[in-house]
Amino acid sequence: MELKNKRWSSERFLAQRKEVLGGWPTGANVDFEEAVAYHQALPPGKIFAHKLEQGKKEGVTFAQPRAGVALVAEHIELLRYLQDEGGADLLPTTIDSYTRQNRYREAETGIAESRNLGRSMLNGFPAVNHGVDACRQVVEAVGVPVQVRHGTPDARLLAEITLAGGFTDYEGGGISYNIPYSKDVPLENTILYWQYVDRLIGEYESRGVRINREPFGPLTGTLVPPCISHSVAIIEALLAAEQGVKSVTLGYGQCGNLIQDIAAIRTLQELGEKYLSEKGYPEVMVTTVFHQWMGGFPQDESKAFGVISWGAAIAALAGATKVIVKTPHEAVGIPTKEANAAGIKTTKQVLNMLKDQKYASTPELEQEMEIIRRETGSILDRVFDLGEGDLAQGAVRAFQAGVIDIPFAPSRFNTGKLLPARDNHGAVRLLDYGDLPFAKEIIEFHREKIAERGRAENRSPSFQMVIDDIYAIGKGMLVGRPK
Amino acid sequence: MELKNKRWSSERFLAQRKEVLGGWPTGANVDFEEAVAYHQALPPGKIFAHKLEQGKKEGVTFAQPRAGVALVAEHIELLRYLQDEGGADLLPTTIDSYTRQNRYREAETGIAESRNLGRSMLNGFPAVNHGVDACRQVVEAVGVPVQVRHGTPDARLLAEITLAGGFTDYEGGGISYNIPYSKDVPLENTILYWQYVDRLIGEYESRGVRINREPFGPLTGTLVPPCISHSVAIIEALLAAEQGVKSVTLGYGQCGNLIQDIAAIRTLQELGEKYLSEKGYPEVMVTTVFHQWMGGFPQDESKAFGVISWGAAIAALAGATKVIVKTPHEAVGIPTKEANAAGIKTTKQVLNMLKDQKYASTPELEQEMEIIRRETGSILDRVFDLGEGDLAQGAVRAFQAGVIDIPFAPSRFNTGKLLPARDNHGAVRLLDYGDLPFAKEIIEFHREKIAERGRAENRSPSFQMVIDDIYAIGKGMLVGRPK
Amino acid sequence: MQKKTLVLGVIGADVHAVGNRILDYALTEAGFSVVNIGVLATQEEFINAAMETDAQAILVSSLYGHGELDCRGLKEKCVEAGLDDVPLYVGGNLVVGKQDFAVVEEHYKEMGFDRVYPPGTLPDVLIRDLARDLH
Amino acid sequence: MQKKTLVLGVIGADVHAVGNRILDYALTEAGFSVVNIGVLATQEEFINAAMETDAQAILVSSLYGHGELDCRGLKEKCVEAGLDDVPLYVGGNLVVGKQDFAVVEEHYKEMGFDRVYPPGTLPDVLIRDLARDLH
Ligand code: B12
Ligand code: B12
Repeated sequence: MELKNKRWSSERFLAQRKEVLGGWPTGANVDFEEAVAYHQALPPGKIFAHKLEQGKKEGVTFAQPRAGVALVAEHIELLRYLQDEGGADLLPTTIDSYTRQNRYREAETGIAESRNLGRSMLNGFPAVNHGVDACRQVVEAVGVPVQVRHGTPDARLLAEITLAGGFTDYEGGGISYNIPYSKDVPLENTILYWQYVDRLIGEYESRGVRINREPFGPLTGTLVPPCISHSVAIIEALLAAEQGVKSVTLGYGQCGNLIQDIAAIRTLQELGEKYLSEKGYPEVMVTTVFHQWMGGFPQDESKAFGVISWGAAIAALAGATKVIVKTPHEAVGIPTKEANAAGIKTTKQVLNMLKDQKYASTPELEQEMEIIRRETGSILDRVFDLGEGDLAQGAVRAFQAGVIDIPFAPSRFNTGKLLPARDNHGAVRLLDYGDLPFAKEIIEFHREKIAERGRAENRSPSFQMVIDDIYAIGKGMLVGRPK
Repeated sequence: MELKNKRWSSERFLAQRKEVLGGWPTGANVDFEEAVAYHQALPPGKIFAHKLEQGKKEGVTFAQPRAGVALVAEHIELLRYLQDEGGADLLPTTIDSYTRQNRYREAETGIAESRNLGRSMLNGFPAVNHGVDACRQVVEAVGVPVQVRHGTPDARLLAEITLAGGFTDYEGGGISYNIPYSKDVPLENTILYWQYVDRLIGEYESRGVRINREPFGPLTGTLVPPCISHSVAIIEALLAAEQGVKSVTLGYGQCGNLIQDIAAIRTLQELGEKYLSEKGYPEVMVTTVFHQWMGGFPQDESKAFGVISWGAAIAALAGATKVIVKTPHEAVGIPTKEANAAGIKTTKQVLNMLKDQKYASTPELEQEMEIIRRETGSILDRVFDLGEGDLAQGAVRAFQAGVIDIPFAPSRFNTGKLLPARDNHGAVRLLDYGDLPFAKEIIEFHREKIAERGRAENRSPSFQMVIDDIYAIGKGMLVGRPK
Repeated sequence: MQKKTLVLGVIGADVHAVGNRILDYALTEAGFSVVNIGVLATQEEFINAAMETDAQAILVSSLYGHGELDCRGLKEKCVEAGLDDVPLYVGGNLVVGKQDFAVVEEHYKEMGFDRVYPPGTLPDVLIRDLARDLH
Repeated sequence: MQKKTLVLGVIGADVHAVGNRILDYALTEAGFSVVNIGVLATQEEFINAAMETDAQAILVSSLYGHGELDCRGLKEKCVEAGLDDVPLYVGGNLVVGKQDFAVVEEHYKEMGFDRVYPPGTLPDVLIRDLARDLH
């Protein structure tokens, strides 16, 4: 099938649909028209796009956890607890890793084992195996909107089932759920898969049912510079919009430097709107999501609370529409419901204390925003060039050429030349910019920033700096200084 | 005895000393010359002023807990734990409330009961009852400097014993340990008591032993506007300097608004240095201490971690020399050692992550600093006027006239007309400025700030706003909005 | 209807004044006549104030942790003074540290208190209980 | 001296690549010859790589929680392939959730692993143990 950034025809979509729904027996229970009716009957308070729009208007930042366990009743109990005790404004359903790799048979084993052992043996909720009705039980059990969060390169069947199941928001994208989440799935394939997902949402949209889409912002979660995640987020937003998506939440994973993080969220909102509108989709609503630090966490729970709070503070000061919350168990394992609620409560305390305080513009912040704008602009310009006008082709070629390069990604379709490291103030810069199409001044800017740190630490910049930075937050620091 | 801001003669000091040391049998064990020798033998790493100076130079913010229990062995165990597990940079010895009121007999009962019941029945360490040698055991048991923290209007005997006992920092002052800590002790008396303490420290100083002094910044801990705590801190610093103190740490209790809090710490450092040098004590070293929110805390521990972290973040961004740490048990009771260490670890995680980030000046911050400078200047000018040149007299008369007025203070020597309330962004402003000697524009500034909030909340400013603000942080908010 | 009189104060060497001020305000707003003896109040001050004003209830606060030591014997002194029937309430942070409240309550009830309140109790709760107990 | 060969990989449907990359770097720096089969590695891939390269040890990572399901039967397959004597190590976040590590270790030892490491183990520890085990 030819990859083009062009809205799929009904025929093409429907032809593929049969095959998709046949992927696992539960696919047979998807009845699109009935699902549309189901969505139309949902109260506005359970619709993601509606709540996000409200929050954006009022300038509040919502808190959303990650959470999912193997069995339906336990999953419902978990979500209710996060809503009632944790005070979550928005809820997730995190999908297990077998489902993410379309290994539904292994997921089935995981469900059985979980029943036998009385504890979840899966790291998430296997929604495909459970099917449409189980999803609706989940949606109906809680009072706030629920989103599907996963990491699935081919998430077509998962989308069919969960959206028919009443979920109103779907995370992921053809790049962001491929490169960090797989090893040898070609980008062409996943972009096609995700065009399907977006086209499906466009189908819902055409019946007046709004499903929000959220490209996965943090990518590998580890020292990803804003220009990389911004470029991916914007490409995926444009691809989604073309298939008929009308509401997107663009994401960014906290790096840790106050100025850089605020600049990132502000430019993400701004550039997202700019590109969508310039490329012909001015009606798409753009909101933002800030992820609390996505890399290695400290094992000590008190220290984890510190990391969580600092993330919450930045989300509020930057004015992100929502924040994805970490937990005090992060470094060790999937959190208990209590630990998960604890993370939300800490976050909400900070969000609430800061909700009437915004970070005013400063020359420093302006400079950082300008850097991000220029970097992202250079990358996206080149992507469009490479695609000779077609964004989907451009994206594939950009990865081939290293014009987009995601640090530490497992995929062999990622060049992996980029080496990020923190500067002397903790902002993520580039020790090696690989094949990014940056202007001379930008390259010089990064070089000087890293050199400045090298001077302060009395060492030459090297891969050891990167390693030190990867461990740093887990060891209670931001910048990985030599001992 | 006549109250004047004038260095006491040796005779006067020594005459009073006999009486002071006779206040409780343990006073007999104080041998000043021997104590000087003891201090001279302390390694620099155990000397508060030394460590603070280092920190100030390097721009790091140190973390210090509060802690004290009834019995010596348990107190040592507690401090060691806070040092080793918590990573405290500086340690305290918090004194119990009977000792603070010079009720040594009741403290003795508390010690006995604590032995019997196997748990501390006192809310602190009764240092006077335990005596000089016990204090030295404490100082010797740990590797970082230890400070006496209390709330004692008449702390002369406590100072004699703990300083002879090897502590190198002493909190309090004739105003800050009277007005928030007693009901009917005249200010004249406590200023005299504290002249004695400062004179004693001056005596140590004259033998080359440096004891740091820390006026108690937060006062009642509840919506105290910066100009009030700054005025008290500066007066106490000047009174101390006159008696020969050469190192002071000026304190401020977090209000909760980013800009106001940073402005407060920056102006505290600046104004402290300015007044000390203008009034003839340019050699005094000034450092600052930021107290994490000192008013009512949320009971939920996760929420408390949020409050703690936000305090840590501001301390770091503002560049305070040290931060006094709260614990997740704050709203409920004296913390266990684990809870106390948890508060320190959270704090240090945030401090470390922010240590290479300072908040750059902005017009907004500049404006807030200017407000604090003008307000504090107006108050201090009037204090000097009222004293006809004598600061000690001026301070007493300023309280009589309501020129200084501490919100919610229990003392009948405080006029208690001031009503603080938060503005629409959470900064503490004045709903009623009582008899503060403010210029018209400043009064208008406060009126408008509170009115702006009233408009946003659709209610007229009243005492209900104040009550709502007192409860707000405990309920998970900063500004106490109507329901 | 005659206003009901309450004696309010913070016992012992305790100076926590904020809650006391708020309770005073809230109880007054709720129609009680409040005799507030403030912080650093002795047992004798509570009893004298109650006798002098013919109070219908005595409300003791203790925040700072020494409550157990400070409250001991208060009920006995009330009985001696003929105040047997005047309800005796206590609230605040009644012990040193975070302890199981059921145990704390039990302990204070043994000391003769009629109602015992956990940390952070809001005035509404008190006002509701007063309405129930005083009629 | 001949370099010792190690097979390194992340088992199952697990894509956590960062720790793998760092272990590769650290082990190489420490003088080992590292055969890194990367993430999303099957049991068969571990065994084939070990056989092909005549490896002295197999190092399995599992971060994402499904380790128990993914590692089951690996030892048996090793034995079948004649790799009985090749030490089998495992490390990472080996189970779903925060569990008592002693129990986890026990469980993995029963599954035939020679060494089991808790979350966040630093490369130095591994390198020290390898020096001890391989001589
Ligand atoms: C970054 C990260 C991600 C990134 C990974 C990007 C990538 N492709 O590499 C992204 C965002 C994509 C991701 C996805 C997911 N993740 Co993840 N992730 C993390 C996180 C935050 C850091 C991992 C990391 O890079 N650490 C830094 C490196 C250097 O350390 P390390 O990985 O621990 O490895 C070191 C040691 O463990 C040790 N080690 C490792 N293996 C071995 C083997 C031996 C023999 C020895 C001696 C030592 C050893 O040495 C390594 C180097 O020092 C951890 C939590 C944490 N640690 O803070 C969660 C975590 C591992 N993820 C988790 C989960 C569940 C997921 C998801 C399922 C999503 C979800 N539900 O939230 C998906 C799974 C995707 C998949 N199919 O695998 C869980 C696992 C839970 C559990 N075991 O109970 C964790 C623990 C978070 C949590 N508490 O929920 N994740
Ligand atoms: C502000 C504060 C101070 C200020 C007080 C200023 C002043 N003069 O008022 C300062 C800084 C001076 C201070 C000093 C000390 N404090 Co203090 N303080 C607090 C703090 C943070 C808030 C208190 C407050 O104002 N709350 C707001 C008001 C509205 O609430 P409230 O006081 O709880 O009162 C309400 C309810 O409790 C209830 N209530 C009260 N009494 C009664 C009675 C009845 C019958 C009923 C129904 C209800 C009721 O109604 C009130 C109104 O809603 C609390 C911890 C917390 N709560 O977060 C610690 C706290 C009370 N302090 C404590 C301590 C130990 C001290 C010190 C000894 C210093 C130290 N070691 O740290 C000194 C003691 C001084 C002394 N001699 O009393 C401890 C007590 C520990 C314990 N019980 O185990 C606490 C709990 C902190 C802690 N966890 O360590 N403190």
